[in-house]
Amino acid sequence: MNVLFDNLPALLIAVPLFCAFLLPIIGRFLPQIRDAWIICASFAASLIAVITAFTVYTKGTIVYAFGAAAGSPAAPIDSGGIPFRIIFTIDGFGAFMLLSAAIVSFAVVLYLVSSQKERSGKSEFYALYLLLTAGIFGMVSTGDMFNFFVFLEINSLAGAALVSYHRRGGIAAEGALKYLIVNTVGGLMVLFSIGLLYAQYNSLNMAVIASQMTLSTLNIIALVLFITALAMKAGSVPFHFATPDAYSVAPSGITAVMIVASQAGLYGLFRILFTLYGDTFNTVTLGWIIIVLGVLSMVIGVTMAIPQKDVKRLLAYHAVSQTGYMLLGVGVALAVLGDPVAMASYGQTAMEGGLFHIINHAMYKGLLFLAVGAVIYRTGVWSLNKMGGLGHNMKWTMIFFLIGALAIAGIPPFNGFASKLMIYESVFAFNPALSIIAMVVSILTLASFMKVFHSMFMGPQLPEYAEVKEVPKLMIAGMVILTIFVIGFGLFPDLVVNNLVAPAGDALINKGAYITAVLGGGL
Amino acid sequence: MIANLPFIAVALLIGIALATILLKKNMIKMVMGLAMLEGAVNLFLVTLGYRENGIAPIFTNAPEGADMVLPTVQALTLTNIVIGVATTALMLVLVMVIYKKYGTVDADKMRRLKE
Amino acid sequence: MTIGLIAKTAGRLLVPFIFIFGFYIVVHGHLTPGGGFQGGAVIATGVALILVCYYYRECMEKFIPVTKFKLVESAGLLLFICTALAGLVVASGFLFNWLNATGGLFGNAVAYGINPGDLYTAGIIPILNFAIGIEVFGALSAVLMFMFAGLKEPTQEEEDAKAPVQNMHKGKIGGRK
Amino acid sequence: MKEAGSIFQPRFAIVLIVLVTLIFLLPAFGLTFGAPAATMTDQYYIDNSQTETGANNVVTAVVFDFRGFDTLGEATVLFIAVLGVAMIFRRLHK
Repeated sequence: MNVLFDNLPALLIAVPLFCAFLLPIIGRFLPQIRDAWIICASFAASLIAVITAFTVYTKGTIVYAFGAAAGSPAAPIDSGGIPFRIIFTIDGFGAFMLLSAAIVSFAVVLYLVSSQKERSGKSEFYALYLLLTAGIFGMVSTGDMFNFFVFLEINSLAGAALVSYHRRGGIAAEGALKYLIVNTVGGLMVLFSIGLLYAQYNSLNMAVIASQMTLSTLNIIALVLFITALAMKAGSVPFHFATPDAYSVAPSGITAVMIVASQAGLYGLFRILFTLYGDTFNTVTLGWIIIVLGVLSMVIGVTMAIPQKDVKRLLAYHAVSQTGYMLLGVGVALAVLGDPVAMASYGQTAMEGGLFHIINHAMYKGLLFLAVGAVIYRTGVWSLNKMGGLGHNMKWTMIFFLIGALAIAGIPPFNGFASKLMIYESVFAFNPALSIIAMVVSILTLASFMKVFHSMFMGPQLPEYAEVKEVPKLMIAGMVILTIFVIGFGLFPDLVVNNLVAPAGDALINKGAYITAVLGGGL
Repeated sequence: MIANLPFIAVALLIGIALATILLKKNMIKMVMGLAMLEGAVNLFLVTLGYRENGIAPIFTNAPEGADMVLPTVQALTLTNIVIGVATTALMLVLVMVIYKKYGTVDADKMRRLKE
Repeated sequence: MTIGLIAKTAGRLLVPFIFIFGFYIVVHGHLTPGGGFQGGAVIATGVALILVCYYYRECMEKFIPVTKFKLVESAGLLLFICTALAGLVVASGFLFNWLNATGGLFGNAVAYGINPGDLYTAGIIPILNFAIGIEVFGALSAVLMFMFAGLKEPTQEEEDAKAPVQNMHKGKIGGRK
Repeated sequence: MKEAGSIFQPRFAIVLIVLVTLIFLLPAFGLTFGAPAATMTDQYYIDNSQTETGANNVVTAVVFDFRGFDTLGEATVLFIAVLGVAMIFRRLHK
C-alpha cells in the first residue's frame, strides 16, 4: 500500500494510459463491459488525481523522479546536483489544476457513456478520451520542459481526433484540422524555445533553468515564443480563430473537457511566466502584455458571441471571453510582482481571483456545454432560431442551464460571482478603467445568455418538439456533479479560496520555494 | 557567422515553411509546410548538440579518445520525429475526409464553419 | 491498373529480408545505432511494400486484416507499460531499470569504456525496445492500411444522417435509461 | 489554413513571414555551432550510461532509461494517431 502512495505521480499517468491501451482489446473481445470499464477507469484516474492533490495540500510539494530507485533524491549527489531524470513537480498550482481536471473529466464520462450510446467506434473514442485526460494531468504536473511538450502534443492530438468524432458532413473534419494545425504550430514553437533554453543551460528541468535564468536576447526570444504558443493553446484572442470552429463541432461532453485542456495551456503560460522567468524580467511590461491579451479576449470574445446563431459556437466565443478574465487577474498580479506593498494590498487578491476563475469556468462552462448538448441530443438542432419552448419538456436541463448561465454572468449565489468580484475589486485598485471594462463585459454576457435562455426554453411549446423527453439519468448525473460544485463554490467562496486557491497563488508567486523543492537548496 | 550556417539554414527553413502554411491554398501543401517546420525544428535541436570533431555517442567499437556529441538532443529529436509522423498522419487523414466531402482540397472552397 | 507478376514476386521475395533487417535493428538497439522506433519503421516498410504490390483488398484476403495490426499495437504498448509497472512492484520505482546488472535476463553488468558489445546487457532496455518495435510496426502498418482502405471506398454517410437525433419523428424516444 | 486566406492579405502575410524569419535568425548570433555552452547533463549521461543502464548506445540509454517516460508519451502519441485514423475511417472494418 505504501508503494502506491509513494508512486502517486506515476500512477496518475500510468493508470489512464494502461486502461486506454487495454480498451481496443476489450472493445474487440468483450464489448459488453466496455462502458463499465471506461467509467471505472475514469473514476480511478480522477480518484488518484484527487488523492494526489490532497497530499500536496496537506504535505507540500511532491517531487517524483521517473526511473529512479525508491528513496533516491531528485537531484542525485553524484551528478553534481543536477536532476537528470524526468521529474514531476506537483505544487499547489498543479494540484489545483489536477482537482479541476479530475472533477470535470469524471462528470463528463458519465454524460458521454449515455449520450454516445448509439454511436459506432466507441472503443477508440473512449481510449482517446482517457488519453486526453492523461495529457491534461501530465501537463499540469510535470517539472520537465520536454515532458511538458510531449504532453502538450498528446493533449492536442487527442483533442483534434475527438473533435472529428461526429462527422456532421465534413465540417467536423474541418474544425479538427484547423485546431490541429494551430496547435501543432504552437507545439513546435514551444519546442524551439525549449531548444533555446537547452542550448544555454544544458538542462530541461524547470527548476534548474529557473535558478539560472538571466536577461539575454535568447531568453527574450524564447519567452515571446512561449507566450505566443501557449496563448494559441489557451485560445486567447489573437489566436482565437480555431477555438470556436473546433468547440462548435465537437461532441458536447468533449467540449467540456477541452475547456480544461485549453486551461492546461494557461497553466503552462503562468508556470513559465512566474516560475521560469519570474522576477528576472521587467514584470510590469510582461504583466501589461498579459493584461492587454486578457482585455482583448474579453471584449472581442463577447462581441463575437452576441450575434451567433449556432448555440455551441456562441458558448465557444464566451469561453474565449472568460479566458480573458483569468489573464486579466493574473496579469495584474504579474505587473505588481516586484512591488511588495501593492502585491499585499491587491496583487494577491487579483492572482487568487484569476486562479479561482479557472476552476469556476471549468465547472460552469462544462455545465453549460453539457446542458446544451442535452438539448441537441433530444432535438438535433444547433440553431437558436429553430429552438423554443423546450422548458416544458426538459425541466432539469432548463434548471441546469439557468444555473450555468447565472454563474457565467456573475450573479451572486453562484461561483462566477465569487471570482469575478475578487477580480473587479483588485483590478479597480490597479486601474479603474480595466475593472469597468470587465464589468461591462459581464453585463453583455448576461444579456447574451438571457437571449439564449429565452429562445431555447421559454415561449410556447413548439409542435415539432411536443414529444421531446428529458435526457437519460446518467446524463443528468454528470450535470448534477458539476452543479454541486457551481453552487458549493458560490456559497462558500472563502473556504475554497483559503484552502485551495491561496496555496496555488502562493506557489506561483514564490519562485524560490519551487526551486528549493526540486534542487534541495543546491546549486 | 559563416560557422553558424546550420542556424541560418534553420531560420530559412522556418521562413519557407511558414510561407507554405500561410500562403498556399492547397491543404496538402499546408500539411507539407507543417512537416517542413518539424524538419526545421529537428535540425535546430540536432545542431545544438554538435561538438567539434565529435563522434556518435556509442561505445561499441568506438575510436579511442574522441569527444562524443551530446546525446540528449538526439533523443529529443527522435521523440519529435515520431510525434511529427503521428501529427502528419492524422492531418492527412482529415484532409482525405474533407476531400471526400467537398471534392476539393482548396482551402478557399471549403464550407465556412460559420452558420 | 495492376501490378505485374515480376514486381509481385520481387516484392514477396524482398519482404523477409526487410523483416529480418528490421528485427536486427530492434534487437541491437542498445549496442548499435537504431532501436525500437527505427526498427519498427523498417519492418513497417515491408508491409508498405506488400500493400503496394498487392493492393488493399488482396492484402486483406491473403495476409492479415487491419484490426490485427491494431491489436498488435496495443500488445506492444501493454508490454511497455507492464515492464514499467513491474519496476514499481519489484523495486518500487516506475520505469526503474530493475533487470540491469542483476545477472538475470539481460543482466550482465558493463564497465565504463569502449568494448565490442554484449547483447545480454542493459536490463529492461531491450525489452522496451522490443515493445516499441512491435508498437511502431503495428501503428505504421495500421495507418497505411487505413489510408489505403480510405482511398478505395467512401466513408459512411449514413450514420450521420440517422445518428444523434433520437427525436419523435423516428418514433423511438425514451426507453434508454 | 482558411484564416490565412481570409484574414491576412498576402502582402501582410509576406511581411509577417519575413519578420518571423528574422526573429528566428537571431539564435545564429547568440549560439556557436560546434561548441555547446554547457554540457553538464550530457557529460553525465556519457560517463554513466554504461554503469547505470548497461547500454553501450548512450542515445538509447537516454531514450529508454533516463528519459524513458518521454518515450512512453511518444508511443502514446503514435497510439493516438492510429486511434484517430481508425475512428475517422470507422465502419469500414467493423
